[in-house]
Amino acid sequence: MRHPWRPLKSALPIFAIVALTGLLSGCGGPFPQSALRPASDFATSLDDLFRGIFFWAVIVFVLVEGALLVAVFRFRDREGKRDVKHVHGNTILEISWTLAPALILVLIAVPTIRTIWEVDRPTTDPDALLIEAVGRQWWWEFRYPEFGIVTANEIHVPVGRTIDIRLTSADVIHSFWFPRAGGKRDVIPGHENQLWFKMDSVGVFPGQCAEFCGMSHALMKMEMVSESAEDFEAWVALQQQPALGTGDTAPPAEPQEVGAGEEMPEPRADPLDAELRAVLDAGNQAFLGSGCIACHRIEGTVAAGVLGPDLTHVGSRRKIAAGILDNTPENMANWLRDPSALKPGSLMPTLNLDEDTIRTLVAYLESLK
Amino acid sequence: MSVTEASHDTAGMTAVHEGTYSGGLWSWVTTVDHKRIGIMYAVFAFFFFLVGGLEALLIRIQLGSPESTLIDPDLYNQLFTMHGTTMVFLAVMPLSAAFFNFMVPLQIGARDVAFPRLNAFSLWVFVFGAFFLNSSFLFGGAPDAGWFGYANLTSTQYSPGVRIDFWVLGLQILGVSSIAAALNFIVTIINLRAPGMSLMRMPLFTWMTFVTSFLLILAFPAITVGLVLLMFDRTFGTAFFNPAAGGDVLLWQHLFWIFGHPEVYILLLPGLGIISEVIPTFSRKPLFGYPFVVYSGILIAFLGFGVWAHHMFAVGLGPIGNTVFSATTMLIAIPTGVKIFNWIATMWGGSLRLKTPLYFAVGFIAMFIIGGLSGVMHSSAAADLQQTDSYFVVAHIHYVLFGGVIFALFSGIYYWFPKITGKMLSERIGKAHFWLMLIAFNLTFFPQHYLGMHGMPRRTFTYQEGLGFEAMNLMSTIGSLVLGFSILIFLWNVLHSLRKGESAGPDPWGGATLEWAIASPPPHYNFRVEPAVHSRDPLWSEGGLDVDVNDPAAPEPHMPSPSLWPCILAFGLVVVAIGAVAKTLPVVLAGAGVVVVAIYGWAFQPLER
Amino acid sequence: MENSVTEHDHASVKTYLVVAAVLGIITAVEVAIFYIDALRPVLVPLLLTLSAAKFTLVVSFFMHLKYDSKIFRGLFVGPLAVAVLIILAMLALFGVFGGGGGAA
Amino acid sequence: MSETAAASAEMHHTSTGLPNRKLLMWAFIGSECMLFGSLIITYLVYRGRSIVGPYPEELLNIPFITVTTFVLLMSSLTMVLALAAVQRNDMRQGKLWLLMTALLGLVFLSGQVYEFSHFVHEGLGLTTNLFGASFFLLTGTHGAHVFVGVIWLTTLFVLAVRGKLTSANAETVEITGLYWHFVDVVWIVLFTIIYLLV
Repeated sequence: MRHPWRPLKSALPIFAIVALTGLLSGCGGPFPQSALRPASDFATSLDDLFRGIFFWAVIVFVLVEGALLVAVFRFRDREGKRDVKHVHGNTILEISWTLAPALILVLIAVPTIRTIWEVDRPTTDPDALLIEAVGRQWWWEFRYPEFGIVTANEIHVPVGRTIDIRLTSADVIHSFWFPRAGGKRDVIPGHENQLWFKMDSVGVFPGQCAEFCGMSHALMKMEMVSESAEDFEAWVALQQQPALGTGDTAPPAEPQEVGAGEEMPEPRADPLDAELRAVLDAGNQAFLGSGCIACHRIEGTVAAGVLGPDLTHVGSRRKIAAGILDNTPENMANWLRDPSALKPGSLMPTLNLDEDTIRTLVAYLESLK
Repeated sequence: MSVTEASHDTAGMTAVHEGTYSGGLWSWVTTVDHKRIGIMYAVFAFFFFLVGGLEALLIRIQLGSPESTLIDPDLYNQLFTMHGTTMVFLAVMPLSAAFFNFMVPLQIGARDVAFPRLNAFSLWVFVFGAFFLNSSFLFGGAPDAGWFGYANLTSTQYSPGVRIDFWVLGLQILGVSSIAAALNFIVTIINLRAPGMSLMRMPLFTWMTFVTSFLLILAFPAITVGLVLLMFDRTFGTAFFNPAAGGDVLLWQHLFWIFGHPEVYILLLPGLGIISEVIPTFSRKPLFGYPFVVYSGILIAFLGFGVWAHHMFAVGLGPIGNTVFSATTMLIAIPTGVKIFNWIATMWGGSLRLKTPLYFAVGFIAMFIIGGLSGVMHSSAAADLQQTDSYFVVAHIHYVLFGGVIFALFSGIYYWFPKITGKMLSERIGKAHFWLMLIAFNLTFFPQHYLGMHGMPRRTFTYQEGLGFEAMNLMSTIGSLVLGFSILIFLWNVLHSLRKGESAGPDPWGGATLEWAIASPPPHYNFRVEPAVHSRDPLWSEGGLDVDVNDPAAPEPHMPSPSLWPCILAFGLVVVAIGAVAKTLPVVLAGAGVVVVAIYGWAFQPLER
Repeated sequence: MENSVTEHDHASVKTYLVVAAVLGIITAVEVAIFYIDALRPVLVPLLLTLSAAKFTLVVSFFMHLKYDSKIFRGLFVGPLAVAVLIILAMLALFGVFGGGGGAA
Repeated sequence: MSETAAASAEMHHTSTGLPNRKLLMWAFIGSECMLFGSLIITYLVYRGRSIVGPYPEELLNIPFITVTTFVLLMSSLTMVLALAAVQRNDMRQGKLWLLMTALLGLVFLSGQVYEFSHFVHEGLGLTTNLFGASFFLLTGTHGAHVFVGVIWLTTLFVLAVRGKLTSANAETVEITGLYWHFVDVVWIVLFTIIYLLV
């Protein structure tokens, strides 16, 4: 008995480290992509379910780990061998520790099944806004059939309206995940998957691909802009306009319906100053002449490629390169210089453009609001 | 190791065991002795454990800071793919196989396995297959589509080159090894038990080996077929996984997980068996509720075949599928809980000797509970939509496979090292190893629960600043480095103890099972006289064994002769694989020729000369 | 219950011939059924039953499972049951998919 | 093959009294159930999902395959007759029935080769559509098993001719038979699933 407390003392580091790890793990916020901060009905119901299960897990954890520690400390032999009764078992105990977990599992299973049947069925909301999301290596395409809009990596949704997302893949399996909008759903070639939710707060929410999809899987990000109905309508109106400066090369777009009249931001009659006009013309020429049109589309021009993101309103987007870079002229220039340096394996080739062309292209693309 | 050596081992146990491992390299290549084969399994498996660990450290170093450029994504994807593949197929499974090999014949009172040469074949197929798979690093890069290799990322369109071919053929080869070994152990355990050892008197480790062997023979064919489909797609241009031609990429996921989930129990059950041996020995008390522990193991294995789609809750199986697979998955928690309760009840009222094997066993239970509880969280299909493919799952599998299986395997190593080598491992270093490993393990993996819930997807080579992932990733990386260091402490313990360790004697722990009745290391024939068993704990019961199993007066048993054919056959298989990767028919045919010759050579070579 | 392990308690050559004849007849019946339009609605269960009967005959008589140790029976029937259950589960899963995913 | 387990059988009379190798074969057959099960899953999942022809109903020749099916069934009969003969050490009959079994297996294989080449001639290759791929893979895997069986039987026949196979090796013949019958049983299932349930 020289060291009566030795086992306990030697166990102290583990208590310390568990406590410390637990404490430290919480820090580092503000976690804009956290599933623990639900911002939609879908995310909230998953979060409620998780919290219920977590509650039971904590109880079981405390009881069982507690029993284990008590057993170890209470029955460690102090002075050599203690008399041990050779018990071989106890049927009543066995039955009870079979039934107790079974009971807890029932308490977990009931809300689980209820939630499954709530979230795994198609939405019944007739007013739902349909959005088609297409996963591609390594960016996202979003289509709004209701408005005829195509955009990339940035999805705008009105708060409080059911969003019905149809998921398809153009190449390999991806997974669509905005943690604060709800659980993920795989995006599978040859299948159409579905996901729906109703955002309950305004804000910008990051998301990203959650199924390993090749080289730059980590860089396949996206953003959701959840906004008021008015802001959303304004955005729609903007997106429905043909790109800036294309009005004279293309027939006027169809009449706008969605209350766009009141704030037409860029009238097409030529109030553009000569400088901007020159940039647009030069950029347009460069764009058309550099092979960009093979993959990209700009509404109203001859650029009608479908392999890369639609660039009609690229200047209006918050980020470029699938959510990894802020949409600044410098980043855009870097991207044009060598896409693969920013996104390894990117399908966009290095075009070996001279700096002048890059400058005009950047100016042109950034003007496409 | 043949009859001619009989002359010098009449002196008794010490004289005999000197000869157990003697002989040059050739004697190891041609050996059919289950003990030598077990040791070779252990050495190669530990080597690949270090390789897989190194890959993990590189992964963690890359993730230590946001937007790090230390490792490019191409290499990173190879590293995480090979880390998973290596740890599952080249480290944990063969480490378990090492224990199957060394311990099962001893525990059932047999002189070897039922098919000693088949056993050597399993070993060499594993060794050649493992080096074949890793040789891909030298030829155009290692596999990089994940250890789960989801179609259609693995198609030639999205993964040109030979990386995936290495993976497909490597896994096929390793499957041959596993199935051959499992068949061998099934027959061994059914048929070579000592008189009196009924199934319900078998040691728990032998029981779990038995159950695991059935999982192996039933799970591997599913991935074999999946891999054949993939190979056909890649080599001949079929469209099994090509959506454009009607193929369904989800078929791969189903076939993979019909294998993959039982595979998890293939990794886990041997560990549960080890714990069920260590805890009674160090509690000086028989296992509480033996039949319940046995049946719960069988139940876990059986249920393991009915839960595969819980890896696919996000693919859109529909509410019925998700409900069914949620329910079956939750059921598994019950037998798992039964095991844990019985272990605690075994310690309860016992007289615990706090030796290193027990430390690791208790550490195992503590960590496994955490892994089990996060497992229950995944079993809820709806809640899992947030967790799946996030770092939460990474944390879960490491609590089960590292906190669980690796701790259990270390418990087994500390427990049986004296039996295998005749030397004790140092307790002092062992406990340092334990504490450092336990702390570092939690530091590495506990924060990953939070990372996952805060939205960090797994299998990503980097993460952007501003998502709040920085601190926890750094913590995890620091933990992993310490974890790596703790493994070095263990290595030092082994090297130190092999030279200077205390002599173990036949039974250093006062164990109850048959392996402790003979010398350490055991003579090459194990039991000079066949033991007769009358109870579950033969060495603890009154009267013990009827006979002196080491009786020097008894005639020395004849043992099978060494054979090179198993090694040649294994080599032939790998040559076929090399030819297939290189798409060179003559090499394939040459390999097939070697295989045919080796089969006939083997079949017509007498087992004993 | 059969007696378990009596050496060479196998069927006689006559039994083998009878079993072979029955196997031949069932095969003929199967093919005949296939061509009878009136039986179309029950074709699947009928054919599966007949083929299961052939399966059982070969396994019990030619492979001696009827006479042999219960251990062999366990080694075969257990895995067979797991395989059949997984096949059925997969068909159910893909049946659901055939309605949903296929329509896409 | 006959010696594989001799030593262990000698050191222990086995705990169950059953031969090691027979247990091995049955356990192996259990594993094969899952192998063919997975292939059958693949075939059934892709049934009716080919997007170009030729489709099964245009190609499958039921009368022809019924004949080869019957041949394979009869080879099971000759196999048990061979075993019965070897067990009573009637090696003259034993040789005859072993050879017959191997020959019937060869007839079945020839039928399969004919069928395959006919399909290819009709425009169904391995890569034509999902039906082609899953059909050739499933029946081809079975055919490969038959092929291995034929080689195995031929080896036994040669041993018997050389006088090296006697009733002492009845266990070897029995195990060969187990394999052969299993391959037959698999075909019973495939015949129904592929040909009759088109």
